[in-house]
Amino acid sequence: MVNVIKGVLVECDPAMKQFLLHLDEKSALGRKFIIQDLDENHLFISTDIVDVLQARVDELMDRISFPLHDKDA
Amino acid sequence: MADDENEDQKEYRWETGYEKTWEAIKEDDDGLLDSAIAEIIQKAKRKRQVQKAKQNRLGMMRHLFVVIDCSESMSVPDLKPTRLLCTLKLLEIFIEEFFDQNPISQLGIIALKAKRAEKITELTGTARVHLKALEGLANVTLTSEPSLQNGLDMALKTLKVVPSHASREIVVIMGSLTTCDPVDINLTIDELVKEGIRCSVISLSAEIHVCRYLTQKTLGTYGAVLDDAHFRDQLLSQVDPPPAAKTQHNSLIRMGFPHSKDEVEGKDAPLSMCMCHVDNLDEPSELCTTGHHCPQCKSKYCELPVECQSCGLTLVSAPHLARSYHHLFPVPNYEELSMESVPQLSECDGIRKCYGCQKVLSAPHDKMVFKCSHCKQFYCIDCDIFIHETLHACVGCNTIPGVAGLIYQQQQQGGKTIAAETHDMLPSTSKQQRQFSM
Amino acid sequence: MDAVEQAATKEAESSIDLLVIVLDTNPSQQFVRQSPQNLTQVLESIIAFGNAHLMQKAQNQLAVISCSHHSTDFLYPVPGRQVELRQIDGQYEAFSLVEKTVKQQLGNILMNAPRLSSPCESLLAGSMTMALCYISRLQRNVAAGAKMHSRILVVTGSNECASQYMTFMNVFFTAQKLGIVVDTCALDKTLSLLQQGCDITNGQFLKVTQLDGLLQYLLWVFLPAPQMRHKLVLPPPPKVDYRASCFCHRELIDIGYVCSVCLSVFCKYSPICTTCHTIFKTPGPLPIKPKKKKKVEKQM
Amino acid sequence: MADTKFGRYASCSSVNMSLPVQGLTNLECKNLQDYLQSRTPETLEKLYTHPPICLAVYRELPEIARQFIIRILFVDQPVPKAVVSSWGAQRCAKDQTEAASCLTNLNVWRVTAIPGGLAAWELSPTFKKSLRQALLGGGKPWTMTNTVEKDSKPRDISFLDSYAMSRWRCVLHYMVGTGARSSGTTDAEAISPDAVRILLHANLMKRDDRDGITITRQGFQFLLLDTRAQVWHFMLQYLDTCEERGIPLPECLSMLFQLSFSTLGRDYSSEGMSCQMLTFLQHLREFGLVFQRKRKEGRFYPTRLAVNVTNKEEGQVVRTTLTEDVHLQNSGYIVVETNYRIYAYTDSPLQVAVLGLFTELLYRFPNLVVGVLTRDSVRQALRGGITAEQIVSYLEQYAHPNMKLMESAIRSKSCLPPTVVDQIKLWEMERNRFIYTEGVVYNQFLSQNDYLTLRDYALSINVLVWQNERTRTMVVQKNGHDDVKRYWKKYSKIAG
Repeated sequence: MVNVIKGVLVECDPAMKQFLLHLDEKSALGRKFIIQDLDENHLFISTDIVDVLQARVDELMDRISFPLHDKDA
Repeated sequence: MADDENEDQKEYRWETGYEKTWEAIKEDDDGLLDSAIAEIIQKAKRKRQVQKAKQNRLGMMRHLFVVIDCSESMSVPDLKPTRLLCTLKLLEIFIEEFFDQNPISQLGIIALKAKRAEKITELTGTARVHLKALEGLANVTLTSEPSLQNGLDMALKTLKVVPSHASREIVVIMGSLTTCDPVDINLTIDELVKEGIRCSVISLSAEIHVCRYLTQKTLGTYGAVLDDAHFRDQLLSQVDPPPAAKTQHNSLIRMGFPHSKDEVEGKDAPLSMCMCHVDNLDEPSELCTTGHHCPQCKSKYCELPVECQSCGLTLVSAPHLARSYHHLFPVPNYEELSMESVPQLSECDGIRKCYGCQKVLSAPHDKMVFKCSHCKQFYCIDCDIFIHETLHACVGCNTIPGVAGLIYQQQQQGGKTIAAETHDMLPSTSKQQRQFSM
Repeated sequence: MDAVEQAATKEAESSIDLLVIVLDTNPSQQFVRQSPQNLTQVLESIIAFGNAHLMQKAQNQLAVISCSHHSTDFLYPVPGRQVELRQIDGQYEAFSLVEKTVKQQLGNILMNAPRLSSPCESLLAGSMTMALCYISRLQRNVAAGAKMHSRILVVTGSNECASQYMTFMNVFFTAQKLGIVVDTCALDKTLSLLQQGCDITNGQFLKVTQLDGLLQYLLWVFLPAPQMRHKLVLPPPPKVDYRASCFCHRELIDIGYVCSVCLSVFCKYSPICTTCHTIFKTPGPLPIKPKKKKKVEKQM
Repeated sequence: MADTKFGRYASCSSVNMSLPVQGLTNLECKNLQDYLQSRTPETLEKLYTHPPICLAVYRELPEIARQFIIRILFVDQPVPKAVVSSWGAQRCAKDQTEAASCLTNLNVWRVTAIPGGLAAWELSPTFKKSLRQALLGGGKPWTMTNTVEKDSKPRDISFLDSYAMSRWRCVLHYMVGTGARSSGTTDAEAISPDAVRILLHANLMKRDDRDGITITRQGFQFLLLDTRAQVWHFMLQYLDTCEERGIPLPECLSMLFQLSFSTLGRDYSSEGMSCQMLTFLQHLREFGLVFQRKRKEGRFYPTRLAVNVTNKEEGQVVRTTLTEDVHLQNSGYIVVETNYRIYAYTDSPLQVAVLGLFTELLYRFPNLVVGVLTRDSVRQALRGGITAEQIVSYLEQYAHPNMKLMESAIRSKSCLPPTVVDQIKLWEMERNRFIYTEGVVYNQFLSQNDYLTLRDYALSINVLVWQNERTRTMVVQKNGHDDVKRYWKKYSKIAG
């Protein structure tokens, strides 16, 4: 018999994927959300998490980005 | 030619034209400088074409060697990015222009590397070869001093054997302030003088006595550049053919006027290869029916002008010859007048317009207008410049039947008129003369 | 590749196309002498064609120059104020403006033209120089960033007079330099000079013999902008004969002698140049005798 | 990236926008073609009775199509397809088919059979008639013709321009005035309820129970369009609503195009217009497309806004009463430096507000605003659904003339510093490090066969997104799921 799950396929670079895995096992979004780990740049996750995830990723981006220029120079 | 000898000796390039420029700048009515500056620029533009000497004995078939200094001094970045790169860039433009303006001339390049001279390209009439060679020069290692003499000697060796009817020239682009020569360079200079080879020098650093001496002896021009723009002007001034040297013998040169074969026979010509690409590996010639066939040996070439590789006949087409005519018959300069002298047009409410571009002349911008002394028409400064630098034909003189052609007669001191000449220049079924009952 | 195409089309869409029509209005043209109505017919087609050009793109521009036997004048646009006109029928007012102005101007010109006793040439080359001046002015003051493509269409029924040879050549080379395309619509004879010009500037040369189809021909061959002509099937370029002809007998020659000073062409060696009176030094080795030339047909 | 054709019309369909999850719709602007193609043939026929419309349609056609039309315009019998296709070069067959289909969709020409059974193209008679009329004359004059008696004090172009812009800004001000108070704009000017209705209809603004009417994300994107694109989009929305306002569409369109074909700086008369047209005229007057001294006056001047409607590019040469061309003044006011600083020489609160959408404003002076493009500010805009493309194009089109000069000096497409442009695009890209596709995962197949058959089926109806043969796992699109399931049911029944 075959098993069927609805969700969202996420395609991303390995780095981002690792980040997702990290979030998942720390269940930093409150719960686990990865349904299946497909390959090094594909994940299958639950639909309802995406918004939170997107926000979280933006956050990460903010943290890892440096100001290009000081505003008052 | 006289003007070449008594070229002002005391005045140096960096002194000329730069005295009290601020006095020329005047505020216009609303206290802006723009118009004044524009004026200066246009004046300068005009100056250049006024200076163009008008004679119709020119060295039309030129054999020119460009001698490029490839010594250490060329790596100086005062011309951006470096002297050498800047030079090569400008040379590309120069070569294009040169063959555009002197279609039946030849050019060669010599590089002065580390005290010895090296011939980069032989004398040839096709721009492609030179442009490719220039690319190669871009990443040459620049070391030690140049040797002016070696360069001149090498050029001399080749130019000696060139048929005497051609005008033979050398243009040296000097970056270094010194030259390191085997023997006394004066010997070479005397030789050049004897051969009547015209040497011009463009110095990228400062004026050098030996160079100026060289140019004076050989009736060439000398220039030390201020910046790249000025460099460009200096270089491009070499595009116009020089006055025919005294020593230059005049003669008739045998030339072929090819035509696509299949006109002669009714049917299409057989597939064949063109000579110009046949031994050239990176872009081999493909079989085709079209092409220009040497009338003497029937070998095919895909582009003109070219010297037939098998029988040495110069192959040209009529337009190529025509391209050079404007050097011989330039449009005489217009006289500068104030705008008021332009008659007002009655039919369209008293406006004044430029005869060439139909522009409505208005007070501030075109203070000055220009009048052709033959057709008595008025032109705005832009048209004046356009006509003299690009078009080489006066609009009025060619549109108003009475004057048409006249203009050329008046330049001709010889009895025969060019108008008649050009008439002969190709067969015309219309022998009619202009008649009017005005 | 496709992206390139796309960019090209977009560029073509946004660029300004300037068309300058040089119309030969010389009454001594063959077709005018047959019947004066012909001229009006030609004029009508020209106007329609010009408007069709304006119709292509909002920013397209048009100029019409009349080259008559006594003068060259702009028929459209005329400097100064436009004629005030009111729309009288369904025609787009810009078009009617062109039509009115052209007809009005031409009328004036023909009115105060001197009567000509005998046929005389029309100075097409001169008119083209005027066209070039006009074009170069417009190209000078296009707004920064905007692109302008210009071309000249010569419509003539007169035979070319070789006295304009030099002017013609200067015009062609200038056009070539400025990237201006020269098209020619010959209404009577094949004009070898203009043919050369079209060839030099990659323009179209077309000979139209019956005037009835004129407009269709114009729309077919000359309306498409040069940038897009490769997309359409147009009449193949005619073989252009670039052979020079000697000054002495005005014969087309395969091999000739050129004066090193004034570049005049001669079919056989002579010690003195008949043009600039230069004395030639006799060539050292006598040139190899040109093999027997086959009978060369006369040009034009 | 938006494709070249609609580039100017901000057709934003970048990846993250098409997410199922944040499926917020964006502003999509139709050009004339799309608009007309979405009409019924009957309406088109009606439209084509008006020469101005035909003229406008003709100009919108692709190059080749225009050539085809002009060549059969004066041919009275239908032209065999073969002949028409022989007109175009073989290499560009693609363009030809495009052109042909476009003409068919627009119902400009149709297929007919000619004696001999050949298929042939035939121009729609109405279209042909009208276009000929526009080109050669004949027929009756367009509804608005030049006034007979001269205007005692005619209005010059500069006046019309300033008038038009001031009117149009009112509309825009209204949008930001209510929407973006934060970015220090003056209070909203009042505009007519009609205009408001259109804004709402176009959902550039939405009625919010909390604080009245507020601007939507589409609204913000709208602000970033160039003026003529704004006007065009706005008018399209107007036309949608005009029917229910009891104003017949064809008249409106033809009127609109007549205006766009009119001469700037010349006065026209409204005499002989139906009362609906007059109301339409009043609306146009309110948006600044025409200038009219008094409601009742029979004379009006079209403004640049109206004349530009059919132009493809902003600030293009338009026909004026003067022979020398006049370009729209004070269009460019923004200077962008490589250090991401933006100097905007403006005092208009609107322009400041728009800048505020994606820049961090540092200083304000009477005639100058200094801001800086920061990652945060740009991301802020991106979150608001504005694309990098839009930001860049906005900066480009309002770039200060001097920057444009620089462009002509060095051969670069954009007049903005490349670093800035790239960075903005990078900032957008970094938000799209994920590509989401809603789907269904199939795994734990019992046999390789089951897996393969199902996968191949999914592949055949191309709903397969991802698959791995080793792990016997596949992902199909959500919409494809049902088919696959059905197929699976059938298959498994047969199988066992």
